[in-house]
Parts: sequence; structure tokens; C-alpha cells
Amino acid sequence: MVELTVREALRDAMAEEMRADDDVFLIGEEVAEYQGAYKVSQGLLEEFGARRVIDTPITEAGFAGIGVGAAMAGLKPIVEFMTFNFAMQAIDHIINSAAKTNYMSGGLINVPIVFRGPNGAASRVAAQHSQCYAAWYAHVPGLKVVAPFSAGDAKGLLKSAIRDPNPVIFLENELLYGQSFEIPEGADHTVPIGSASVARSGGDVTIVTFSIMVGKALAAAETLAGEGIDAEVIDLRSIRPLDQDSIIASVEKTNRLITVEEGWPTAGVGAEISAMIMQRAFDHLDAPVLRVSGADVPMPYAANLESQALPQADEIAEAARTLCRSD
Amino acid sequence: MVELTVREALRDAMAEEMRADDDVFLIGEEVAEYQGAYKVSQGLLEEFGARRVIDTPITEAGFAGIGVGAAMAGLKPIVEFMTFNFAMQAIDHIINSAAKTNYMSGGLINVPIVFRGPNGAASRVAAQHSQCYAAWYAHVPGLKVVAPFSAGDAKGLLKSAIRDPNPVIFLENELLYGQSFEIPEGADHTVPIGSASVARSGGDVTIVTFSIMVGKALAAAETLAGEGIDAEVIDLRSIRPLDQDSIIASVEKTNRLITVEEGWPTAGVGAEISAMIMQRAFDHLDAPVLRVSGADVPMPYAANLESQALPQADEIAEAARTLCRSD
Amino acid sequence: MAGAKKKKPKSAKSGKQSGAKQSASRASLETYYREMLTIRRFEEKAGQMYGMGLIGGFCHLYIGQEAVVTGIQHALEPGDTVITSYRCHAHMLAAGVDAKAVMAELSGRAGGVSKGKGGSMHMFTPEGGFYGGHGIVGAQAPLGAGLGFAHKYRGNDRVSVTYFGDGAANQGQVFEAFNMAALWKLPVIFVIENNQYAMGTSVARSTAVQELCQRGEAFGIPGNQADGMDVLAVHAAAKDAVAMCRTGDGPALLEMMTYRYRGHSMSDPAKYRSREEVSKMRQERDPIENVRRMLVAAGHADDDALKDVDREVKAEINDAAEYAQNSLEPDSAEMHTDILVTA
Amino acid sequence: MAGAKKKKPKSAKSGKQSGAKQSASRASLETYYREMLTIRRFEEKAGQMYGMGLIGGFCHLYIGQEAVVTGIQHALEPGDTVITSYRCHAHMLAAGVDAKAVMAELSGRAGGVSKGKGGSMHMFTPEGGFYGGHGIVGAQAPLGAGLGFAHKYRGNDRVSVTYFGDGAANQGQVFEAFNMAALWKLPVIFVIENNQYAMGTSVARSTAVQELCQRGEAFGIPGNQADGMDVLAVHAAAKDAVAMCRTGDGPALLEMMTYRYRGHSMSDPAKYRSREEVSKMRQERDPIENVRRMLVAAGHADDDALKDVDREVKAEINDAAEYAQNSLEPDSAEMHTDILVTA
Ligand SMILES: Cc1ncc(C[n+]2csc(CCOP(=O)(O)OP(=O)(O)O)c2C)c(N)n1
Ligand SMILES: Cc1ncc(C[n+]2csc(CCOP(=O)(O)OP(=O)(O)O)c2C)c(N)n1
Ligand SMILES: [Mg+2]
Ligand SMILES: [Mg+2]
Repeated sequence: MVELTVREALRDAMAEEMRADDDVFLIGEEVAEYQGAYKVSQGLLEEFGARRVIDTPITEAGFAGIGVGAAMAGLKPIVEFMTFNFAMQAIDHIINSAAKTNYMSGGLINVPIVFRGPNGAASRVAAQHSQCYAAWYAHVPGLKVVAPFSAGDAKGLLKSAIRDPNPVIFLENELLYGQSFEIPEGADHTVPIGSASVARSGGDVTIVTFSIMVGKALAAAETLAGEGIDAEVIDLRSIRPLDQDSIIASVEKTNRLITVEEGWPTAGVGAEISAMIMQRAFDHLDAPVLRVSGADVPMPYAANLESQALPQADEIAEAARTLCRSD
Repeated sequence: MVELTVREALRDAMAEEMRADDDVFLIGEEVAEYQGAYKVSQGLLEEFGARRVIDTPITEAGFAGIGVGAAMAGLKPIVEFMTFNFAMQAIDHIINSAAKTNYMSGGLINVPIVFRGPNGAASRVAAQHSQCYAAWYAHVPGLKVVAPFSAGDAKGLLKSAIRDPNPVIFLENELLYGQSFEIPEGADHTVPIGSASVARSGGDVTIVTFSIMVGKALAAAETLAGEGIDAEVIDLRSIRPLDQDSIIASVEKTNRLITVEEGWPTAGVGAEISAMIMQRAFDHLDAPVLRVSGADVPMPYAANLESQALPQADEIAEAARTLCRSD
Repeated sequence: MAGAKKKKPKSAKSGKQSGAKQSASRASLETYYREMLTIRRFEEKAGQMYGMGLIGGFCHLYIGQEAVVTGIQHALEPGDTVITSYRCHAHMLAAGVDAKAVMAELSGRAGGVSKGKGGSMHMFTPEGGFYGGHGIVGAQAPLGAGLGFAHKYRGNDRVSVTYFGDGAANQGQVFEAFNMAALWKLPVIFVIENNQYAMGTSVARSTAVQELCQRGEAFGIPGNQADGMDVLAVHAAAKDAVAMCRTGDGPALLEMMTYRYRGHSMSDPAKYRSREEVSKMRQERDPIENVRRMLVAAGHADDDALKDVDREVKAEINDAAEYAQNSLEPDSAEMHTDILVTA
Repeated sequence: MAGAKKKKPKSAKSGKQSGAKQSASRASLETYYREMLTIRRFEEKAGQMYGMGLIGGFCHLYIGQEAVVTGIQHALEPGDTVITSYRCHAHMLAAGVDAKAVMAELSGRAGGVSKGKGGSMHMFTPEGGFYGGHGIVGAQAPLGAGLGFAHKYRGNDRVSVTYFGDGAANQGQVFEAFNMAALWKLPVIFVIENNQYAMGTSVARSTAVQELCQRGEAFGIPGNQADGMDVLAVHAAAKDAVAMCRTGDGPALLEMMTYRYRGHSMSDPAKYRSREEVSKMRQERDPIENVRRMLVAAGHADDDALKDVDREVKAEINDAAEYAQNSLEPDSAEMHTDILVTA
């Protein structure tokens, strides 16, 4: 085990895959000379040169489309969006050019591409820079969608994503970049896409979440433990495909489920999980699934409102108490 | 009562509102001289002239942005997308410029705009032209989202949308344009946004749906009636805000719920309704909510696969039978 | 030049006068003739089959524009890549795909190149260097730049031909692609197939400056306009552009002045132009008729020989139509395949 | 011209040489001086408060670019509209908003112009004709064209000033806006604030042709480049463009050659350029120092008088900072207001 930040883990994943396969390259705004707007690509230009680490003008539709075109030709681009908010400019290429082409071509042309960058709220960057896109991308067949929490998962999933022959949406979180985690040693640590992990095991209530909210759920679980409530925290890691079986297995044990996400509630990831559990584990539920989510508002700038708009450990713990009291 | 097609109803709604308010104008591709790609704006150029019925180049981001800018200045644009598939090019303006501005400005600048056009599958137009965007837009605070079925609702809701001081996403359906309905006479027939209607009342099972699927649900209900199953069909009409109370009231009566949508299942409108009902009417459910949706695939072109990929009356009826057998 | 009212464009940097009369060998004239005729007959048949309900959805015919894809394709070599819009039947045929597989795709049959899943707008043949068949106006411009990016990344001297329409030429992402292609000197030939209309909108109604070949100048891309009804002019312009791009002096931009005789798609009544405009173009500038005249004038072919070609082409197209109609619909299990590749 | 290495642009169609020396009255020089100084002191204070944790998120300072917004604003009249990017504090002040309300917004307080909900990047004053404050690079270009559209639609002679950066000038939607603005002759002045960098990317690294003022030529929009460090040159160029647009000859495009002294935002260490480059610019071309020198040279002001102005401005800014810090955070109920307008 070594200790790494998520930022370093992502960089290492890219570097290792680029060393192993000349077809892999990184393209995006400020990824080369600036070393990444959030320094995720630190050192890559120096190691791999300007052929493979490519700064672009601020033209997301253009460079995402160029990435997809290059992937159609068999290269394996990693397209960095400075944040996923700006990927809305390019979303037609992500959906119509990348996700649908293998199907439309009857399997003749696949698109091995990774779209990555920070998703969701950073700190105090207000409504246009704080949206979580997990639910939108999860909606779309032809994509894989991952959103790791720990550095180990960030590294292992990014390596899997780069090797994957399909378009993968890789949702990072700016606030996690600097966070350190223990990480398995060895260059070939990969994590399969589509498999959740149990971040904390417990028997009273299941909390299913992903990305930065895993940390908040774990904090809530600590608090709850002190009150005699033993929460299981499931880190989805992948949003699409969703590891339904792991969630169901946990619910069969705890009979209570809370979903936690920082995105908006309506037709969100929690809605999907809730509906899925109802269809597949109705009889195991002792109480209705509770959804904890970001407030149904554009993200406010003011410090107090921003923190109020995002799920906090308190709110998660309170949901668990409600659920456990309800029988 | 008069009989009108949905196409005529939409046109009449625009014409009436344009007559009443000079600030209302229509802008989009082929809306003027061509009379609309699907002839929805028939006659509007002739009546209102080129100042108010405006053909654009094929530049969705540009003209949607121009619409939003004009709305910020107090005009009331109706922006037609030839189909909502092409609105992905403009989605940043819909979300970041239109939906969030009132909030970001602390209420100083509102955006009274309607984005309208056909949504979802037409006939045999394949993956890039057949996506349903209801779930995506429903996800976003700051928007209102409507999707009428009948001509009367199309007219009444479009009039409400044009008068609404907020951005409204108005999802039409190409296959419904030519369908005729009885419609209340009188120019000031409006339908409030956010209110569902009971398209057929029944006591055994509730089918909640919207847009073209209302017709299929009604067909399924007919079949079911012959088998002694009395289905209630709720036409949502608005997706955001969602008329939760109407759905709950129906579920309290029938204790069984099926959601039907033509869009993809994951994090769809059905997921939202299912999760909402679990939270608000858990004890009234005799069986888990069933979701009927479009297949989780990009839309295939072949006639047989396309029909298989879309919910059909049969499949809805079968879901109802399953649900009614389950107690 | 097809558009009689067009002003002469500002002299393009490449300086070529592409409208100049070109000569061609008998063999190439014969090839052009047969290939263009194949496209025409294919499209006419597709139109008929659409009318009979055997083809559904949108169906965008290429009739009138045959010289463009034909002249350009003959300037290319194996390994070069091509991409275009939904108006792609001809590009598939030019890329060497059997008319049967194309017609079966239009008919949504299992024997189609995309197994019937893509339809008229979404056909591909990576083998033939053709990357689709895209339904979103202008989206193929960055995709084509990406194909060119891949050539350059791999260090070969292949080129990417990226077609789009006069309407698409206004799309923002086209300019983004221009900018990056020029900044990185990508081997991309942007070909504007200016057929004068984007659906019902004439070029004059979609932009204030109609010389679309100038659209790349602000990024340093030389523009060149050619008579897209004259396969020899097209070919000459393409050869220059290909040579430029092969030697690292790309990107290039070609505006091909052409015309579509039919509506935008099968459902377009095309009321935005007069019958006279169309029939004048057909009579005076038809690209196939042009070559036929050259063949006859040069004594390369007489009426009988040409009729033989006609007959052969017709037979090939009839076979394709028959094949398509006899091909089965895809198996219903196909609905769930090809969504993701399993590695 | 700020960018010494820039090539002279091709002569723009409007033909104006905007770099030419301009003269100005004592009153306007004094006004420019005070206003530019107010912007500078405001931004310096904002930088300090950011350092103290009183301002969060992104914070993009305008230091070095003061002449641009100041020179242009004085060419405008009530009813004209303005829109820009996230780098908008100065535009708010120029639109007449009290520094207190701007600083309180930066601090996320209830007393802010957007009630603390928008922050540094999202401020508006429809009263002052200013429509934000947008965080998506280039998105303000169509929005600004839309404001111009509204002026024309209403049949008044107001103009829309639409600012964006050199980086934004590559965004596709900017070209879409150019095309429609030109096609419809909208009264829009597109102002490229070319401060040489888009975050860490210099203009030379983002495009092959650096004369951004030519970007509108393919659409028939005349471009004009002016020295954005010289408020008089800015004002002169703006006056011409405004006059053009008022009389229906819009749109216009102005490229303002300017420079930002600070990093892109407060979190940018700006390692992509040398200290020398920055300090040379400050010393030789500072827009405020320029006006100060003119005032002194013309005998309009001595050091004492200027110090008085300095002192007054500083006091105003200190008051603003104090006001911001004393303003309360928004009430928690505000989270749920202003999502939708209830009619
Ligand atoms: C982004 C987008 N907007 C609108 C459409 C609808 N549409 C399809 S083709 C077309 C006209 C395109 O004209 P042009 O680029 O000139 O190509 P042509 O059809 O003449 O070959 C339009 C508006 C689309 N497919 N994609
Ligand atoms: C669409 C989009 N892409 C990326 C960003 C991130 N970003 C914010 S400002 C900026 C640089 C913009 O440079 P320029 O247009 O020159 O304006 P300046 O900051 O110099 O005023 C970038 C890349 C964004 N906000 N929006
Ligand atoms: Mg065209
Ligand atoms: Mg800049």
C-alpha cells in the first residue's frame, strides 16, 4: 500500500496507460503546458510530449468531436473537460456521435474514448459551474458512467475506462483531488466498471452513494454507530451499468435503503435506485426508500446557502434515524 | 367543441398569443417561408410578417442564445427546434442561460421563453433523431416542462407556456401532429402548467403517462376493460412541476401503478414517479410500481426493431395484468 | 459554376482556378460515367422504393450532385478517410460498398451494411475508409478533423475528406474544427457541397456573405471554389487539395458548386424554388450528361456503347433492389446487440 | 497596441485607424481617471478580500484592462445594453452600480446585487443596462446578439455591446452569432477584449491567425483593432461603432488589444508568462498611468489634486469592503426563492 491523492492516482493511471499503449493520448484545455487546470495532468507533457498531450482552444464541441473522430479511427483518446459543465457544449458528440455509433453501424465502428473531468460542485463556484451530470449520462444507453470516490478506485477505474472499447464518462470531483487514500501497489491495479464496493459494512440500514458523498455517508455512519445504528455504505463507483445485485444483497440484509447524491433529485440516480429496488426487492423493504440529494435549486454562491444546498453528513444521519425509527 | 389536429392547435395557440402581445415572436429553422418543417407554423409568416416569424440558419446554439438574450430584454420568444434532438447543440443555453439566470440574478432577470418542437421518436428516423428528452429536462430546476397529448391540451398549454414568465420546455410529438381531437371553443382556452388530467377513470390500476403514450395507454385500457380490469389513465401533461397529488389520489384508489414513457428507463420519468410514490404512498401500494419504457437501446431503424423498442399497448396491458394478478 | 448569381470569390490563397477546362483519358471518362450513373440509378430506385413504403424515415437523395463525390473519390488512395452527413448513399457506393448492402440498409433489412439498424442516414465502411453517415448537421466536421488527427498522429500521409453542406457551413462547430485543423496543420480537406439550399433555405437567406470558400480564411485555410457539376473540375481541385494535405500543408477547403434536383428529403415538396430553376439546371448542367457529351465528342463512345452501360447499371441496381426486398428484417434479438462492445 | 508581436491586421472595412492620437476635454480625462482608478482599487481590494477568505470560488480581476470598459461605456447612452463574461466586476461599476452592492455580491452577502446567490461571475443590473456576468466562455455572444435583436425588434436605435475574450473568440457559437447578427443587421458591437491569454493559453497557441478583428469578415462584419490600453483610442473606436449600429449599419466588431496584470483568476499562479512581460506592460502601457500623464501634461491636474482623487476612491472602496463584511449572509429561506417567477 502507498498513499496517494486522487489527483496523483488519476495522473498515474493516464501515465501508465500511455506508456503501455501509444494509441492513448490526452486532449483538452490546459492539459499540457499548464499541467491541467486542476493539475491532474502534472508531468504528462514532459513525459509524453506535445504529440500525445494536447492543449486545445476553448472549443468543447470541436475537440470532443475531434476526439470521437480519432476514436472512430481506432485511437484511444482521453478527452478532459475542464469541468463537466462545459461538456454541455459538446454533449451532442458524447451522445449522438460517441454513444450511438456502435449501434447505428451494426457494430462496425466502436468508439473507445474516455470523457473525464470534475463534475458537480466545487467550492463557491455558483450555478453555472456546479451541476452534477451523473443522472443525465446514466440515462443513455451506449455509455458507461463511473464516479469514483477513493484514489484507488480513481486509478483502477480510469485504467479500465481507457482500455474499454466503449465511450466512458468519467466523473471526478474537484474537492476530492487533494484527498489522500491508501492505494494498492503495482501498476496493473484495475477496477472493473460496473461493480460497487462496500465502503463500510453494517446491518441496520444501507446507504448507497457515489463520489464525494461516500465520504459524507461514511461520516454519517460514524455518527450513527455512536447511536447504535449500524449503517452499511455502498460506494457505487459505476453509475451505468449499475451494480444492482450488490444493492439488493445489502437491502436483503438491512431492509432499509437511503440513496445519497449531490445532484438534483428529480429523475436522479436515487430515483433510479429507488424504482429498481421497488421492482426487485419490494418485499425486503421495511420502509420506503429515502432519497437524500442536492436541493432542487440552481447552486447558490453564498457560503451558507451552498452548504445548505448540498447533502451533509447530518442530513444523511437524520434520514437513517427516520428510517430506523419507522418500524 | 370544434375538431382540430394537434398541428393546428399549436399554430392557433401561437397565432392567438402573437395577436394579443407584440412581444411574442417565433424563431427557428424553416418556421417562416417553409411554414415549419412539420408545417406547425402554417400561415404565421403571412399574418405576422418577417419581423415576428423568423427563419434562422442551422445554428441552434446561436439562435437559442439569441432567443434567451431577447427574453432577458423582456421579449417573449418561442424558439422552435426542428426536433429536440438538435436542441442538444443549444442545451447549454437552455440550462445555463435560461434556467439558472433568475436565480443567479437574485430575481433581477427572468427569462420568459418557450422552447418547443417534436421530441422522441417519429417514424423510422433512427438513433440520432429519436431521443426523448423529458427526463433530462425534468431534472433541472428553473425549467417548466410540458408534454401534451391532445390538441386541446397542446393549445391550452402552449398558451400558458407563452404567457409564463419562466423558461418552458414544450415537448411535442411528430406522430401526433396530424391527430384530431375535440377542443373547447373560445380563444382563451388555457391549461395550467403543473396539472395532470384523468384521461380515463378506473378503479383497478393506475397508468401514468404523457404525450403519445397516452394514446397507447388508452388503447391498453380498452383491452383491459374487456378482461374486467378497470384501468385509470392519468395524462401528466406537465412533467415539471409534476402533479404528484393527482397521481397519489389515483394510487390511493387503485393501489397499483404503472408508469409508461417512450424514453429510456434509467433515471427516467417513471423512475421519478416510482420513487416519489414509494416515499409518499408506500402503504397504499399493493404491489411494486411497474415501469414500462422505451428499450434501453439507441433507436434502431428497422421497422420491426423500432416497434419493438417502443412501448406498445400490448406491453402496457400485460404490465397491468401482471400487477392485477399479483395480489 | 452552378450558382449563376454567385459573385466571384476573393482569390483564394491556393490560387488555383479550378473551373478551368480539364481533359481526361477515355478510361477515366468511362469510369466517371459509369459510377455517376450508378449513383443516379441507385437514388432513383431508392426514391421509388420509398414511394412504395419499402424505405422509411428520412431519405436524402444525391441526384444532381454525382460529380462531387465521384471526382473527389478518384483523387484518394486506400487509407484515406471520408465522412459526410445523412446524404450519404453515394458516398457509400463511391467507397466501394456493394449497392445491395446499401439498398438493404435503406430498407432496414438484416442484409444491410448496418444490419438494418442505421438506415439511410447511418452507414459506414471502415474498410472502404468511409466513416458515415451522420444525422446532426455539421457534427461531421470535427469528426472528420478527428480522422485527420488520427492520420497525423500515426505519422502516415493519409488525408481526411470531410464533406458538409452549405447549411452546415454556418454551424459553430465547423469553425471550431477549422481553427484546430489549421492550428495543428491536420490533413483535412473540408468539402462544402454547396447545393444552394439547406432544406428550404437558400444560401442567400442563411448568410450575408455567400462565398463559403472564404469561411476558412480567418483561420489561415485557403479556400477554393470549383464547378461541382463538372467531374473533371472537381477532380482537379481535389487532386490539388490532396497533394497539399499529403505533404503536411493542410488543411484545405473546397467549395463545390452543385445542385440537388430532388427535394431535401423524400418528404420535401420543394416549394421554395421554381420548376424552371430545377429544369434549367438539369438541362444545362447535368454532370452525367456532361460526361456523356465528352465521351461522344471525343469519339470514345457511341450511343450503343452508352446504352450498354446504362443497361448494366440498371441491372445492378435492380439486383440491389431485389436483394433488399428479399433480405429479412433483423432478428428481434438484434435490438439488444451492438449497444456496447464487450472487450 | 498592447501585443507588440502582433502583425498589423489587414485593413478593416470600416477603414478607421483607431490607434491614432485622440484628444479629450479636461472633464472627460478626469472622469476616465477616476473611474478607471475606482475599478483598479476595487479589484485590488477584492484580491485582498479573496486572500482573507472573504470572497470564495473564482474571482477574475480586471486589473490592466480598465480602459476598455471605461472608454466604451462613455460612448453609450441610456437604453443601450451590455453583456460580458465572468470578468464582470468592472462592467458592473461602469454600469453605475454602487461598489458596495458589487463587493457584497462578491462576498456572498444578502446586500449583494444578486442577494449573494450569483457571486463574482453572475451580476446584473437591467436598470443600468447590464445583463451579466456569464460563466460559460462565449455564451454571451448569442445572448448579446439577442439583446441587439430586441432593440431592433422594438424599433429603437439602441445598441448592444457584447464583450468576450480572445479565448472565447474561438468558440463556435460566437461565429453563429456573427452570422445571424450580420444577416439581420443587428445593432450589436462585438468587443473582443484581447488580453493575450485565455487562462494559460496565449493567442498564438489557440489559433493560427492572430488578427481576431478579422473574424467577422467572412460574414461581412467589418473589424477594427484599437489600443485597449489607451482609453481615448478605445472611446474613439467605440463611438464609431456605436454610430454605425445606431443608424442600422451594424453589427460591428472591435478588437481591443489589452492585458491583464493578474492571473486568470485568483487561483492562477500565471506561470505561462514571464514577470518581465507583465512588469514591462505595467510600466510602459498602464491605462491609468496614461491618463494621469495626460492630465498632468495638459496642466489639468497636479499631484495633489490626483492624490485627492486617489484618497476619495480609496475611501469609497474601503466603505464597500466594510459594507460587504457587515452585510449578513442571505437568509436560509432564500435558497428556495427566485427559482421560478410566479406570474
Ligand atoms: C443540428 C441539426 N439541426 C437541424 C437538422 C435538420 N436538418 C437536417 S438536414 C438540414 C439541412 C442541411 O442543409 P445542408 O447543410 O445545406 O446540406 P444538404 O441537405 O443540402 O446536403 C436540416 C436543417 C439536423 N439534422 N441537425
Ligand atoms: C465553455 C467553457 N469552457 C471552459 C471554461 C473555463 N474557462 C473559464 S475562463 C477561461 C479562459 C477564457 O479566456 P478569454 O476568453 O481570453 O477571457 P479572459 O479570461 O482572458 O477575460 C476558461 C478556459 C468555461 N468557463 N466555459
Ligand atoms: Mg445544401
Ligand atoms: Mg483573454
